[in-house]
Amino acid sequence: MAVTETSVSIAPVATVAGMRAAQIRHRLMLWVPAGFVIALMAVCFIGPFVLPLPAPIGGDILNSSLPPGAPGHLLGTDASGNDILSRLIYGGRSSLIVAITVNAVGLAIGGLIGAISAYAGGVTDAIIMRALDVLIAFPSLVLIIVIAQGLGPSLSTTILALIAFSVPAVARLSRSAALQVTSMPFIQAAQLSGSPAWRVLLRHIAPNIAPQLLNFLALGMGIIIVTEGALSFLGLGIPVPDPSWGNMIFDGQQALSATPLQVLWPSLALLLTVLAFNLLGENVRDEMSTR
Amino acid sequence: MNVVETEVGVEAPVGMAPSGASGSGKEPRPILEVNDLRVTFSRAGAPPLHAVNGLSYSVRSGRTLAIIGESGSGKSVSVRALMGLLPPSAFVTGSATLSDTELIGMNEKALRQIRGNDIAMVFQDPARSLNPTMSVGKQIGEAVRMHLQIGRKEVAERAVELLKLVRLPAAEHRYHEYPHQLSGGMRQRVMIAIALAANPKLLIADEATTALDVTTQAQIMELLVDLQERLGTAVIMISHDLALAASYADDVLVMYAGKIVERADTKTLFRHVRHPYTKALLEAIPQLGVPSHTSLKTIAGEPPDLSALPVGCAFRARCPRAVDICAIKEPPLDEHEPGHRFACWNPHPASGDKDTGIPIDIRTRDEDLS
Amino acid sequence: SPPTSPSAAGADAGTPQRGGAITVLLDAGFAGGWATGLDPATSNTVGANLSQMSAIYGGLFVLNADKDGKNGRIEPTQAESFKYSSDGLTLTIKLRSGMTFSDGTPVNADAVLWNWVRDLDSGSTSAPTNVLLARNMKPKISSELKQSILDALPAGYDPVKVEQDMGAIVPVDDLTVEVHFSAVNATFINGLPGTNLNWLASPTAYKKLGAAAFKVTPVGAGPFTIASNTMSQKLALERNPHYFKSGLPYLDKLTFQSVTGDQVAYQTLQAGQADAIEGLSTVSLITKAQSNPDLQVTLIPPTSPYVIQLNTRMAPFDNIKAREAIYYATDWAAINKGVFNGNGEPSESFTASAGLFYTPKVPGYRTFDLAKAKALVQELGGLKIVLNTISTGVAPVVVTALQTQWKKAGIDVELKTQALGDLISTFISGQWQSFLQTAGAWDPATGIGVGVRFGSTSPFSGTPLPKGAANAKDALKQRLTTHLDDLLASAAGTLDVAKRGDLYKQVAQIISDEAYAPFGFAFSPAEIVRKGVHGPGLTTPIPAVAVNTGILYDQVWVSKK
Amino acid sequence: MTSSALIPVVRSEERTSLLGRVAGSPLVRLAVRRLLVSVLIVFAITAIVFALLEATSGDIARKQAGMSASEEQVAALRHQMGLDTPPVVRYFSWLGAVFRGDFGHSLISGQPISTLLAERLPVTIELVVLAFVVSLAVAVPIAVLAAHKPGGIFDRIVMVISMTLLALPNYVLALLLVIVFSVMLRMLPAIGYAPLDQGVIPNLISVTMPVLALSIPLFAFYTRFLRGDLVEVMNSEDYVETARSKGAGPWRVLWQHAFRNSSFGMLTIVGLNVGGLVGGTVIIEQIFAMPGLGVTLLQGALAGDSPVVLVCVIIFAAIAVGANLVVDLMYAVLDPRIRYGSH
Amino acid sequence: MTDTDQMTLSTTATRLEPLLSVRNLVQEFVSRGPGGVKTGVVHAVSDVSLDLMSGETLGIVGETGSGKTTLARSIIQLDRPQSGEVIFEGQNLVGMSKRRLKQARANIQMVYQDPFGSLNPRWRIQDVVEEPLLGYTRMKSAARRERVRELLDMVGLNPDVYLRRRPMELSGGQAQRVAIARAIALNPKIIICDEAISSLDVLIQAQIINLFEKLRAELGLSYLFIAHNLATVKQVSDRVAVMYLGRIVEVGPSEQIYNAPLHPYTRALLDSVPGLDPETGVAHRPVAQEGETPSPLDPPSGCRFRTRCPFAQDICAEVNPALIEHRPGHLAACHFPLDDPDGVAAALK
Ligand SMILES: Nc1ncnc2c1ncn2[C@@H]1O[C@H](COP(=O)(O)OP(=O)(O)OP(=O)(O)O)[C@@H](O)[C@H]1O
Ligand SMILES: Nc1ncnc2c1ncn2[C@@H]1O[C@H](COP(=O)(O)OP(=O)(O)OP(=O)(O)O)[C@@H](O)[C@H]1O
Ligand SMILES: [Mg+2]
Ligand SMILES: [Mg+2]
Repeated sequence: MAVTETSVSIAPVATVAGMRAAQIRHRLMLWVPAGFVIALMAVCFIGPFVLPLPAPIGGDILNSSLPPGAPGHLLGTDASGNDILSRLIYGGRSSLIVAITVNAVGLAIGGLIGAISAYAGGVTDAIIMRALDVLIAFPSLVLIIVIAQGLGPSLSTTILALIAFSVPAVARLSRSAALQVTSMPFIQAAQLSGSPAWRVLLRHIAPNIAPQLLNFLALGMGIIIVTEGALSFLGLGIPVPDPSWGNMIFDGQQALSATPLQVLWPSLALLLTVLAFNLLGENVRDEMSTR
Repeated sequence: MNVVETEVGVEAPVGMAPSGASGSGKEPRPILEVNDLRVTFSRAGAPPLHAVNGLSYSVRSGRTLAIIGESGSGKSVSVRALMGLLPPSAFVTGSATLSDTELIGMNEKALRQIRGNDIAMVFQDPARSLNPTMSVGKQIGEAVRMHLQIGRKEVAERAVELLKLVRLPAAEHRYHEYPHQLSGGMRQRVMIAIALAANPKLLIADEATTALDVTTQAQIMELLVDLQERLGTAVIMISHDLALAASYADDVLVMYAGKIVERADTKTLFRHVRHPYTKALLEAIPQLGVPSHTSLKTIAGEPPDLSALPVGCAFRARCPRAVDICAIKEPPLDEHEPGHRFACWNPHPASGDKDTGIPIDIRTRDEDLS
Repeated sequence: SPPTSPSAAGADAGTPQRGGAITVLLDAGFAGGWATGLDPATSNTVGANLSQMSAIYGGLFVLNADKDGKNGRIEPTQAESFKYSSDGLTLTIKLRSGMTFSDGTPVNADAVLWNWVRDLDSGSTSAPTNVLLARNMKPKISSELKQSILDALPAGYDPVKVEQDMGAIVPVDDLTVEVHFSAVNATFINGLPGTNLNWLASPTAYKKLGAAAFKVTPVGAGPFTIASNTMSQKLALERNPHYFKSGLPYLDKLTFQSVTGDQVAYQTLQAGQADAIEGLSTVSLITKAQSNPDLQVTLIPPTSPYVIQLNTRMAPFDNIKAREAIYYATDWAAINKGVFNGNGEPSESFTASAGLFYTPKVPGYRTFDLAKAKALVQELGGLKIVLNTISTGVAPVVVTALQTQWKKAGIDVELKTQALGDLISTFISGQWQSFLQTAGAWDPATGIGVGVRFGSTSPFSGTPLPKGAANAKDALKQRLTTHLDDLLASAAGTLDVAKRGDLYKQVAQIISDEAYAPFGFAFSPAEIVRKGVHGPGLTTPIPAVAVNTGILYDQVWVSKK
Repeated sequence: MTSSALIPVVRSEERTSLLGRVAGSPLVRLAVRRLLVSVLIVFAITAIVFALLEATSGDIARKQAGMSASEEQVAALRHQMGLDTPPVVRYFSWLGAVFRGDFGHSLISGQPISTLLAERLPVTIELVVLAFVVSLAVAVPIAVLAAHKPGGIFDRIVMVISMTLLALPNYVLALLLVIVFSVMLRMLPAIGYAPLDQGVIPNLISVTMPVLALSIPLFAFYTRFLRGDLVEVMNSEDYVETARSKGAGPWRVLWQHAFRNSSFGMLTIVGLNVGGLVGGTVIIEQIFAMPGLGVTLLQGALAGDSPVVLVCVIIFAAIAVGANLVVDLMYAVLDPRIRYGSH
Repeated sequence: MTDTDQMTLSTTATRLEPLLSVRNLVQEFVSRGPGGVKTGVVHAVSDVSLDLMSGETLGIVGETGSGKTTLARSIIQLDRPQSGEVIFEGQNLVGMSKRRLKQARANIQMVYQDPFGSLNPRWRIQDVVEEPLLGYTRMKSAARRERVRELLDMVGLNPDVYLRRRPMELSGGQAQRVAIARAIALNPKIIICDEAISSLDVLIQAQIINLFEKLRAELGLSYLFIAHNLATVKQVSDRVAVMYLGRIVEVGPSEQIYNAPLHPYTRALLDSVPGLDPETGVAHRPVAQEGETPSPLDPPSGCRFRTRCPFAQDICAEVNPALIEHRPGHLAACHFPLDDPDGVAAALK
């Protein structure tokens, strides 16, 4: 934001009022997406208990593929006669659980591994990185098929498969960011201050690589949800009839020409979510910026 | 994307014949005039911090203005404001004209023409101000390229030349090195080389020599003096080394809590110190002639919190000469004597009679450089 | 909108015209996959690749039907006629005279022998099972022919069996072949179009090309020859000028392109990049295509109804009450209406209208009755089951609907959808409770017909094992059978059609009485062409041989614009 | 030109010293060492893949045979596929053959794998290379443009567009592209691949949509990621100010200073994606009916065709390891502090 | 070599064991050109020996790039030295295991030349100063917080104002003071100040110096005080060492070094000091010295200063002058030391 805001703020009109306006704008930028994310979570996680929704599964087969606005079905029904709105909300829950879990585990394990690797350097670094190379170079397709065949599709295997991709990715990214941080003098200063490795990692390196990881993870939210749907192509993914945005999109696209709306709704939900998470991520990052 | 460059004035590269600019003796018109400059930092969740509060001064071509003063009094911020290099949280008001061009509020594009070309700056913290992933030669070369339309090879040659100019040993070799491979003083000299790359009209040296040993410092200062003489460069030097300021500046400006507390030409200021803060500064300087471990004379207390400036004089709490009015009204920066301004209700007595030493005319020395 | 009447579509076709080229889209997961090549002796996907096979080889026999799809029957094509001996143990097949392979070599009785021994002894899974050839005859053929056959067999063949097979298949004269059986095989000819025996390849060309190349560019005597073949991707064919039916084929060029998924196929057709889709099964796209004026939809007359196989060898379906509960809890009519727009055809046994021995009603068949289902479930103290099915096509929707219906009866259902390969593994493991499948074929004894689904020793069956057998292998070894097995065997061994029909009625009755598997309704995929493409099987319905239709590509033509 | 003219006359000690210096370069040493390790990694992966396939794919012959095959037929097939030898023996005989330069034959089709590769590898390579070239070529300038004025109109528009594209799975995108460009506009073929020997133009036309479908999500991701990083660097690094103070324009600052720094994260991501994408082409290859290696691997893995799978795995793993190796070397080239690392 | 060692040891005047003694310390950096090809070796610190007694302040002055920072970093083992010994309380820090080093470091703290770089930009001042307390003490959180306030107060920063700031919101001098507060937090035995106060205004400099003096008097701290401002160095130091191109060229009691330098380089340094008489306000502008500093990549043979030395003779190019005690406790490495103390003193005036 440096370029614009500086040139704006330099304008002699800058007053306390102007300053306040800027601050308020700044707050809004943070709270609008944050509000959306909170609302989204609330709808998806609490909604099923409080909203008068029909069940997302077990719809009446005789009422299948109803158009939007059909009585009792705001967005219509799908090929099995399930209420699409209800599936969107329940599906959002699964999708968010998948995305958040994968991101959280990816960040916690991958982020840590990468930072440790960069900080420790030497043999430890080499061993960790080569181990990650094995994971990264392991063809994802084979891994998915093996997991699908070995464990069968379910919410947890989906999460497992996605974590298997996310951890090494975050680890590498984290390492690359941490490598730059570890060369800073304040890391040495911390060592002189007797900070043990874990504190250097968690308190010095982590916050300094956080912006980049955050950037990545916010983007990752959408990708994970989308990928979860793509896994259905390969026999994994959240199994029918349980909804998730990913498998709703996947199911819908199988007859896209006939049922475009069944792709549109979950895609829209996904888009709004991705947007909100990214705006939020971006603004949290701005907030974390050192200036 | 190429930067369109406008030639501002005729500028000869360093080391060539002077372009007939002002030498010593004349009284050229101010190149930079700063008027009521104010900078406030405002970050969500923190009270606004008033770093610079109404700064006014001018600098003339070929002259040197020294800004001295308390650490944290807004010296760096005030000069960064001139170049439009403050973070987004900074709100700048007031005016600063460079040869009749208003700098404050100028758009980024126009500012770019000014930066480096007309004003160059040596940053206080060379370690952070150099790009860690670019060789120093390239970084100097970049500054050269911004102002001269010359080929790659010439740029490199010029960069090496500049490195030699700032007395960096093994310049050809250092050209390829990265900032982390240099010592503190070397980095600082790289920063100076960058600033000199374009023969600016105004050079701002923010503690440009603190990391240099005195011999190198003297060499660099001579280099600047030479530049001034040949090209009429105006210099703003920010320094905590009062002796250095006294030795090389024409005018001195003392800052405290974002304000000027005293301002005069060098001779006058150091010989007729009126403001108690300036006096305190002078008395705190360690002296070579004094035995080791003699306790230094300091004044108690701390500088005020810039986000909650007190009413009245900001220095009052620490001032040995404070009187009642100091707590009520802010002393104006008046020209109490010709060319000597200070902001104090109860200044030290004028001490014209106590004139003992022979003033050094800093323009009379003719030292050959290189 | 109601489906375009197939007979109407066929009626306004006009006179066929020579020339033109068409591209036909096949589903990569089924007909569009020919990973093991197109040599009938070594291909494991002959049953799926009927279109490619008939285009390249023509075929000894084809399954044809009237223009309205009725009266499905086996017709000799390269064969002129066939005849069973009165004891049913000798089959005489006469070939048409004057036929040549596209490399110019003659199609004769020796070629049949050469092909059939290879087909039966190369380890191909496309060979018919239970051929029951006579095992005591010495081959009476030239050593040259014998050597040529042996050279064309893969390493590790069983020499004893090869010798026996060479003895049982006797080239009587240049155009006559006798097949000697050890027991009556009534389904041999009916099953032929779905197996590799139907497709005659040129022995000379094989010798010239070698085994590997022959899988890619085999030579037959069919209406087309191969221009290029990217395995499981694209097969480009050209008119065979020496095709034995004069004036045929109509087309100059025929290309098979495999695509993944019905949506892709539909789009590609819409984009004008293809002229026909074989076997589109997504109901909503079929409906969409039916309302598209540029397209013509032909529903394949169904031969295989949906069935829920219940595994009687495992809890809970080892208890007939649990099986009955499933019968009563299932409302097929609703599923037919909701999922298939009512286009499905109800059946209470393993047959459908286009197949042989169609038996829509079975006396005492348990139909939808929620109250009874509830009562049974209550009696059982609840019912929790796993329902498996294939992950493609419409099956996931059907099982979802079943889950919902059964839930109403108090049955808890966990759904498990799998890819075909995994599904087979699951079957073989025996560790499954229920499967939604299709059962049957044009002749129920062939293909994935009644024997595969209900014979006690089939790995794909859940009917009770013979008494005293620990598992299917054991039963096979000890030659133990159940009553159902015996009925199925004698049905397969009976030439008399009426008698066979009777036997199948009994089979259907047992299945119904014992509640082994509730049958739903039969629904087959559709053939979709752009307007202007005509052909038997494509725009006029022909029943599926086993799963898909053998389209008669030599008679497919396009109207010039 | 005679051959002797090609050999520069270098005094022997000069040559060795030059060679010695280059070989002594830590970058070269690092590259060589890592290359050796990479080969080991690739083969470690093949061993793992083989073991996993063995463990999970069940009775391959039975699966291959389908439902109507009899037990004897399946047994014959099993023998024909060579599945009646122990897995360890099979793996090592395969490995030995590979080291002799023989990739072996497919279990399923019996075709030599080398012909399969010759036919399919170019397709996937072309898709992947073009997808990266296109996505990076578009994403980098757009990210820089957006970072130029964060919060500006362009930035916002780019954000909404890239987010939309990011929320759109590439398989849906592929279908939409076909509907628009093939069905509605009839501009591009809906399916199929024209090999290069049919001419460059037909080839490019045939890969246009697959490449778009692959590169658009990448583009969206890269744009957002790079833009975010650039803004971060522009906001928090002092040397950016130094560059500004030299009079360097915002573009120059972005390219020369911020971009170089942000390129670390970018490089990492690209390196990761290269590995991911070679397998990730499978869905796109399927939708556009491209005879690519992704489909080959998928079919092979589903059928338990281990020789085919292993060879695909070698290729994919080598590409992924190679990409990450290049990325690591690039770090060292781009950041001298890492190259000479003092910690 | 041993010559020098004994000399240095014997000149420490007292029989006390030195708190810290550095022996023959060598630190070199490989310099690389484009592509990482080795192009030379920077002789940053070449065979440096020195002692630091308990309660003593040793000032180190010298040319920029002469290896002062490198020396400091090598002592504290931030860069492991090439060779040599660093004996602290009888233990050699060189080659010591990380864990034991950590213990030793509690007693040797350092203030960096580059204040911002040494402060984590995302931390609040409170956390920065608290860090060593967390690392080395078992103080309760309340006690720690109290101590932090006390420390900030000591370095002249109002805790109420600065506790919650982040480094970027500080001026250069404020950042430097935060670094000092962190260094003294543990009451270490030795503080190494690398230009620790050069970016402070003189009033605060004076405050900090007084603070240092106070800590020295009360707690017996020792300092290694690296600075360019000779007056400041003199103010704080008992002894001063002068470095030139990786070597110590002169070391001795500060009064003597300043009043009667033996080495021509020391003399040149003193001549370059700008002066200002606080009483009269008269400034003294130094004479810029001639000549270029040689490259540390290829230091001159023999005496490294010879290329700039007005008194250089042939022998200077051949023999590296040993650091010899010329006066009690006053050593210089010069073949032709300036032996006229009066002359030097006069030149100063
Ligand atoms: N980005 C910022 N946000 C908030 N406050 C700031 C920021 N930058 C500087 N300040 C405050 O502004 C005041 C002036 O800072 P400035 O850097 O100009 O001081 P200075 O006079 O240069 O001091 P020094 O001599 O120590 O360098 C200080 O109190 C500092 O804390
Ligand atoms: N990491 C490094 N890699 C390569 N060379 C280095 C490195 N650190 C320092 N040097 C070199 O070592 C020499 C000594 O540097 P050092 O920083 O110790 O000097 P210094 O005496 O502290 O100088 P200053 O007063 O300017 O801070 C210099 O020539 C410098 O270029
Ligand atoms: Mg400053
Ligand atoms: Mg230093």
